[in-house]
Amino acid sequence: MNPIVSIDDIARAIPSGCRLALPADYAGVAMAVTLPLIRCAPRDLCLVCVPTGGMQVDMLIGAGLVRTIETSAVSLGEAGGAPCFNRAVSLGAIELLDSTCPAVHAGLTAAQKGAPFASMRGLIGTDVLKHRADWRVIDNPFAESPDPVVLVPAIRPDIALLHAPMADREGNVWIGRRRELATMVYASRRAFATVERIVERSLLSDETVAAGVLPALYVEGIALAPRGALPYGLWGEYGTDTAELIRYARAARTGQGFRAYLETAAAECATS
Amino acid sequence: MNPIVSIDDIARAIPSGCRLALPADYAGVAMAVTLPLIRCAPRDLCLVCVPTGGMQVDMLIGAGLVRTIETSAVSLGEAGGAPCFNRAVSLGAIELLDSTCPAVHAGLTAAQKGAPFASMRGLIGTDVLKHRADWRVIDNPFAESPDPVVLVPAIRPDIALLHAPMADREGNVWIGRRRELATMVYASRRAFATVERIVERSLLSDETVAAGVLPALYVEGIALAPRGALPYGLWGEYGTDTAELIRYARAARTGQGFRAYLETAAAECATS
Amino acid sequence: MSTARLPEGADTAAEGAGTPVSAAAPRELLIVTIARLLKGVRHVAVGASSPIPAAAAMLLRARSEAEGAPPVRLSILGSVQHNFFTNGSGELFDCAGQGRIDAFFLGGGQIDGHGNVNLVGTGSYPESSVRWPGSFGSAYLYFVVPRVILFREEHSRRVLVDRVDFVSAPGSSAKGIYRTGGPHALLTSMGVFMFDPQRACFRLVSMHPGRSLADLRAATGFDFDVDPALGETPPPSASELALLRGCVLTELAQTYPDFAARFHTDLARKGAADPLDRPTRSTDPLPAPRT
Amino acid sequence: MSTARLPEGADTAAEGAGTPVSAAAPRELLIVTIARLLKGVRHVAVGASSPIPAAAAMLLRARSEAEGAPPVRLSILGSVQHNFFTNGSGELFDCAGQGRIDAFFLGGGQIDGHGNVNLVGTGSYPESSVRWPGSFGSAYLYFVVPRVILFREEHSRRVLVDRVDFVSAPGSSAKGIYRTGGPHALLTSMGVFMFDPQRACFRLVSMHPGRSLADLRAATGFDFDVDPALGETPPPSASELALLRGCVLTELAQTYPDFAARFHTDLARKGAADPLDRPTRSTDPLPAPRT
Repeated sequence: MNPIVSIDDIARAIPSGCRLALPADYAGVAMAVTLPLIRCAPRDLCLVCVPTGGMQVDMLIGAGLVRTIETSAVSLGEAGGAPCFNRAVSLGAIELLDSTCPAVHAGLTAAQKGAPFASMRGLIGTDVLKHRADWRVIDNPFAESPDPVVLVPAIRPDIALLHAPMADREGNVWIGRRRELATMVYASRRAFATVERIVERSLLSDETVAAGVLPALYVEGIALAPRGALPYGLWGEYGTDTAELIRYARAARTGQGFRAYLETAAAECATS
Repeated sequence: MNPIVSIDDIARAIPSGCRLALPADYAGVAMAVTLPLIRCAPRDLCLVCVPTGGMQVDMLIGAGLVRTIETSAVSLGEAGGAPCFNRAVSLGAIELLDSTCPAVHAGLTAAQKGAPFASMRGLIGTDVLKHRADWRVIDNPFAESPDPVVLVPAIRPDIALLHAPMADREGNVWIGRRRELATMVYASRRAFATVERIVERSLLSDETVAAGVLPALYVEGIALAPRGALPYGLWGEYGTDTAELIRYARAARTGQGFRAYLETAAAECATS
Repeated sequence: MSTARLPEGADTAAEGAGTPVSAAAPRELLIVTIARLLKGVRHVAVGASSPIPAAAAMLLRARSEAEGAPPVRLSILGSVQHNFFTNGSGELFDCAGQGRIDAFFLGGGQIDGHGNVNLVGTGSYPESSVRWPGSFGSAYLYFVVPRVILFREEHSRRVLVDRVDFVSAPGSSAKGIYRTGGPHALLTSMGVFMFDPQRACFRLVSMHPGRSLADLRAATGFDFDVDPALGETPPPSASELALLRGCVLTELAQTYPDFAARFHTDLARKGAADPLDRPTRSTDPLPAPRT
Repeated sequence: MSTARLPEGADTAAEGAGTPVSAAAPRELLIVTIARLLKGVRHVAVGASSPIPAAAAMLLRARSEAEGAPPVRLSILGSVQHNFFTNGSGELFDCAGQGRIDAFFLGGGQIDGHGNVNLVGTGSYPESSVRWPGSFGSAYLYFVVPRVILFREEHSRRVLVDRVDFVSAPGSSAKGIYRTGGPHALLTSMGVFMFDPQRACFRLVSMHPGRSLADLRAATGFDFDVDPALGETPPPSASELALLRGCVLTELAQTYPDFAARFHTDLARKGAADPLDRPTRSTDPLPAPRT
């Protein structure tokens, strides 16, 4: 089966109510899918940020597509706070599952391993834990004296969405050192990727390259999207367009400004 | 600090009572360290096979260096059963911690993450579980109805020992797709590697190569040992010398034969 | 699943009548039978030392391709050609735990009538009288791979026992135990049993050519049900044989050159002694997951 | 640890007297002070947006190298040059959990007198009146990194509060709670506090030039102890300044070009307004772990 699809195919594959895993801003964000997804307008998305969210997350929230968000943080980095996220929080418009980076990784790793939960140090005494009714604290059964330890349930997203430098026609995706993307995809039922380029030779045919490959086994569809992470950067390919992030941050300070930004972006997208 | 040491340095670094992690036969066994280690003769080694053992493990047992072994299996593959292991088992000369492959991986992953234990499906109703007094069964605190689940404690070896295709002078080791070696090393307090070759350029200087690198951060010493996995093979480098495995399997059928094999091998080693 | 029958070949011997092929060797029957047991799976994992299951999976894939059916993915552990994994030897187990592996094979030094498998040893534990390598991944995979095919060529009371001495992996689990997989069928050199997970016992559904029910009872250390429609294991069809001896054998030779060469030799001297009856080394309960 | 004092520079200003250097800028004082707080660590991790801690770690490393002391490893998250990790963004946390990271930096929208840190927001939760990005890795790293240095340039009652509104990470834990790490010191634009884990409170050990105890009390929302030997934060020595303005600044420019450029500019127009008093955006409690 040909795994190569269009960006719109990917957007259409994300249904309402989907638990959607998205990478952090430095790790390969499939920004090119954001506007098509907003156009498809699935509702009640439950976002899982791996382990933090940025502009893509902020836009999905701004567009009203998000019901819950599990994340260690949402920000625009150097461009400041995430305006739509912050607004939605203050209005109580989204349900927050505030987490901490290693808890997101631990939950995804548990799902990767088919395990029901992971144990994790730290967290005891934090308000992060206090507000996570879906976590548990047990007494470590291996300890001789009382030793409370947090259990984090497996995080099993319905769909993982990422952007990577390249894929081959079999559907293998090269992610290099960004192995949290592999964990995210292993943990998810389905995965879609956009890529800078599609290469003709199998990425598994060379052992050096293969070491950085996410196998086709896990990836349902791949769309070509050159510079598809912009305004975020992609390691080894291009840097972040901080000016654009700042432009977005300013525009999205109000709901009206956000909508105007979306319209302009959609118009630019249509003419390019 | 210069991470490049000699094979004997590595052998000498492994003390009596050491909990020593060793890779499976297909994953990069530092066979070249076996004879020097037997010469150093540390006692009461507690082997952790990741996740199975072969000729190296059998030789260490035959030489009387091993007190306990945690493993999913020990065999010589196509060459049949592991003679010294089987003999030691029937004599009750070693303590057995019979495991199953994913439990070894789970225990190492827990140690990698600094977690006290991992949860794991399967195992309930097996005699593997019945004989592991160091494992626990709890009722899954996330389940609504009774749901027993096995907890495996973190496996934290003192030392991990492996063989890999190459290292650089900073101490980075290329392990390619064999990522269980990374998990093994992350989980261990110290790690030593033998390698086919030492390259002058940093293995982290190229993103494609870097994706398969175990960083120097984790590796205390590296020794040059060309064809150092023989008679086991090394992926992408050379195949297994099955004839030699069979020769060993025959020789080691008796304790006397095993000792004769060791002497011959040591003599060959000395003259080569 | 309790009423599952051994699926017959979708085509008949007559179908491929245009291609003259010699009669099937016993090993070919095993391969074809496994391929039928795998029908419908999308991802099969095969141990490094399991050429017969690998050949069966290759045959299944070749047939699916020929029929335009959804593709079958085959992961052969330790193979380079058929290794889609890039996350070390743990990935097979992760993948199984994620529900991405539909079928797997287990051997066993002992297999009992309840589908329990012993890969550890005979007699008491830990000082086994005969020690085998160990449980490998069976104590996990047997729980999470939906269609585990027990495959052991030796069919004797030594292997097929009433009660295994050590349960590496249990054939069934009490209600409430997390289990998404388990034994599907047991294939030996004498016949095919399907497993009934509700009743936790085997049902003999077919016997290989030349075997009688009395032979099977005599060689089996456990009680089993007999299917009302018990008959002879359906022989390979001409088209199956053509695929097997053609593209599958070629593909097989890339991963299992020794096995493929022996296969070729056996084909050349048809009618030689049944290779299925060769004794298996007691220390080597293959095919076991070698990972 | 409760009696820890801010270590003074190992060398004195007189030592490097042969090298004429201009007086230290406030930012240089911060860098040098952090480098001293890091003395003895072997592996420091620094957030992607934390140029001052990064510069301090580079300075420490340069000094260690010059002195032939054991090497200092510096991991700058998000940097290519200083990224020794190959296992994704989880590796920092794994590495910390393994005890391989000796020091880390945390900022905080609010920091209270018990060393509690708030990176989430003010007011009630979840509908915060001011929402910051989130806890990042603090709820874990604060427990397992032995020497966490709280670094926040803004020294005000808005930031240094009596009680944080949300505990992203607590300054201390009850007996029996697994904890191998925690706050070591708090550095602001006004002074240096050491943390006493037993009493879970801060002790002011030095004030930056021009600051009085009254200034500090007025700007601090929590009670703190005062060290009997309270004095002025020791200025950078000539050799520290030479290293900082030389090889460290060059190295820093590779990872933080904008910061290094501003640093250069500030050096050029000595005596300009104290850059430490610039207000920090309330939505951006950096330096926070950006991973």
